[in-house]
Amino acid sequence: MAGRTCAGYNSLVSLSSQTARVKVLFFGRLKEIVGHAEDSVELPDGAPIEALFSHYGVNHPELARFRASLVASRNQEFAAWSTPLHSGDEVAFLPPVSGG
Amino acid sequence: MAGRTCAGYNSLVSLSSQTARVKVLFFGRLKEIVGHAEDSVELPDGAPIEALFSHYGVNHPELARFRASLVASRNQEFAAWSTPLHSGDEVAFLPPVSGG
Amino acid sequence: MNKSLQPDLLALVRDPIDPRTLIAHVRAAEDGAIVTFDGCVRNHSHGRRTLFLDYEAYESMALLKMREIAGQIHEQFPIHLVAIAHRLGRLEIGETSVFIAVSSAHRPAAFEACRFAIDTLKRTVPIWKKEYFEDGAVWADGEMPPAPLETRTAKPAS
Amino acid sequence: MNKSLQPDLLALVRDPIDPRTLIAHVRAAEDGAIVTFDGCVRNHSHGRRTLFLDYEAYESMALLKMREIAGQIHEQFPIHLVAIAHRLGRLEIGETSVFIAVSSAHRPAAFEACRFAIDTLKRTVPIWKKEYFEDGAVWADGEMPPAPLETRTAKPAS
Repeated sequence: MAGRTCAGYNSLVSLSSQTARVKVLFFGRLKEIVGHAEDSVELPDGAPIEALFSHYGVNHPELARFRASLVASRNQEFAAWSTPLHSGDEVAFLPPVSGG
Repeated sequence: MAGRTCAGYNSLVSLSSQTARVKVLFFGRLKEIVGHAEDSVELPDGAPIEALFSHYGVNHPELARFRASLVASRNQEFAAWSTPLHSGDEVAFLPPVSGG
Repeated sequence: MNKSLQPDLLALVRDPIDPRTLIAHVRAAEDGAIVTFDGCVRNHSHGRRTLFLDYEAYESMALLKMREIAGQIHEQFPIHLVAIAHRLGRLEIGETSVFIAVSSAHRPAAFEACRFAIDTLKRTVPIWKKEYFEDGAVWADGEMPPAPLETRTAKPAS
Repeated sequence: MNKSLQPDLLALVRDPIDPRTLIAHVRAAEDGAIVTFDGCVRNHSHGRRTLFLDYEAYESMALLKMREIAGQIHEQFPIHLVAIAHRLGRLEIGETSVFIAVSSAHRPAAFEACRFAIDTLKRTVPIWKKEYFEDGAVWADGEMPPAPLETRTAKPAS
């Protein structure tokens, strides 16, 4: 799965736009839905986390059902869905946590 | 010290009154003042704990200083100073507790 | 039901307390949380360097009061078991003077019951601590147990 | 000062947690109280018999969040040290999944900090538990970490 382009946003990339490669992590229930724990994705530089999540919704429509209960992180910090992504970022989609 | 009569109350004992023998325990600071941990005292049946304490005040006037910070017990239960005593009772004078 | 099979453990001891014994006593497969309190001898008190402590107790009454605390805990909190051990005699710096372990299916009850146990023990259990410093020894400031109300016999003014 | 000599201990481990290691880590001669929380695998969940659990974590972020909790504790409570270990992988009934030890001169801070630590860990540390029952396995209902506010870029209506 690594190396795919974030298709849904290709249309937003102007010819001069830079792209960003980000690492994506899935945990718990999400890992089982997506089928793997880690991915690498190219997307337009500055695209929001929301866009990255929508990208996975194309192949896994059932993800939409979990959107409201997920929190996203960027570089190991909880991050708003509007957070813009840049090359080298590590993004994770986190189901409700149940440690302890 | 065992076997003494509770002198301060001898005058209250009418000829027909019964006497009661009680066991008395001292702890912490009080044990050091009175000079022993245990005593046995005869006093009029039904005399209050307060009277028993006053009895020790005769030989140890410094006890009065601690009266306000003491709690009494009768048969291993906290007891009011007015609690009447009967033969076989075990009375203790308890300084502020500092376990833990 | 469990209580009759494996009751609470309440003890006054003169040898060092082994927390594992108390924890093993309260721990069972139905428990999700165990909270413990370990009261240990500090090397200082009121700004002075402590050398060691000496604890004494009104033992028979102290055990009754500890059992009362266990009973109150079971009434007030949905816990499984409690174990309380208090040590007596001379204790060196760092040694455990009191250890409390509470087990429960869920953590709020375990925390609240353990806190209640040590707070109540410090107010109501007849145990006294003498603190030894370089320049002498003092009985620790303690807490007055809740005294029963005085029921005064009315007396005619004379 | 003590913090630089012997910092807090924060760990994710795959082998059984030994509470003694964590307690020894936080215990010092200046401490009068050590409160511990032991979270252990219950044999039941929502009325069903649990067989075993499997924990997974976003390890790098989980350790950062655990360190944040330690920092918050030191800011909010006058404690000495804290040690937190969470186990990952398969855990059997009765085994410890998380252990927290907090040392302090006095007990209120130790109780409050320990409670704060486990409550916050359960809300904010990215760890997930899968519960295995006789008739299948489910990811445990979890808690949603506090999400950052969305800062929407204003867009012209088109």
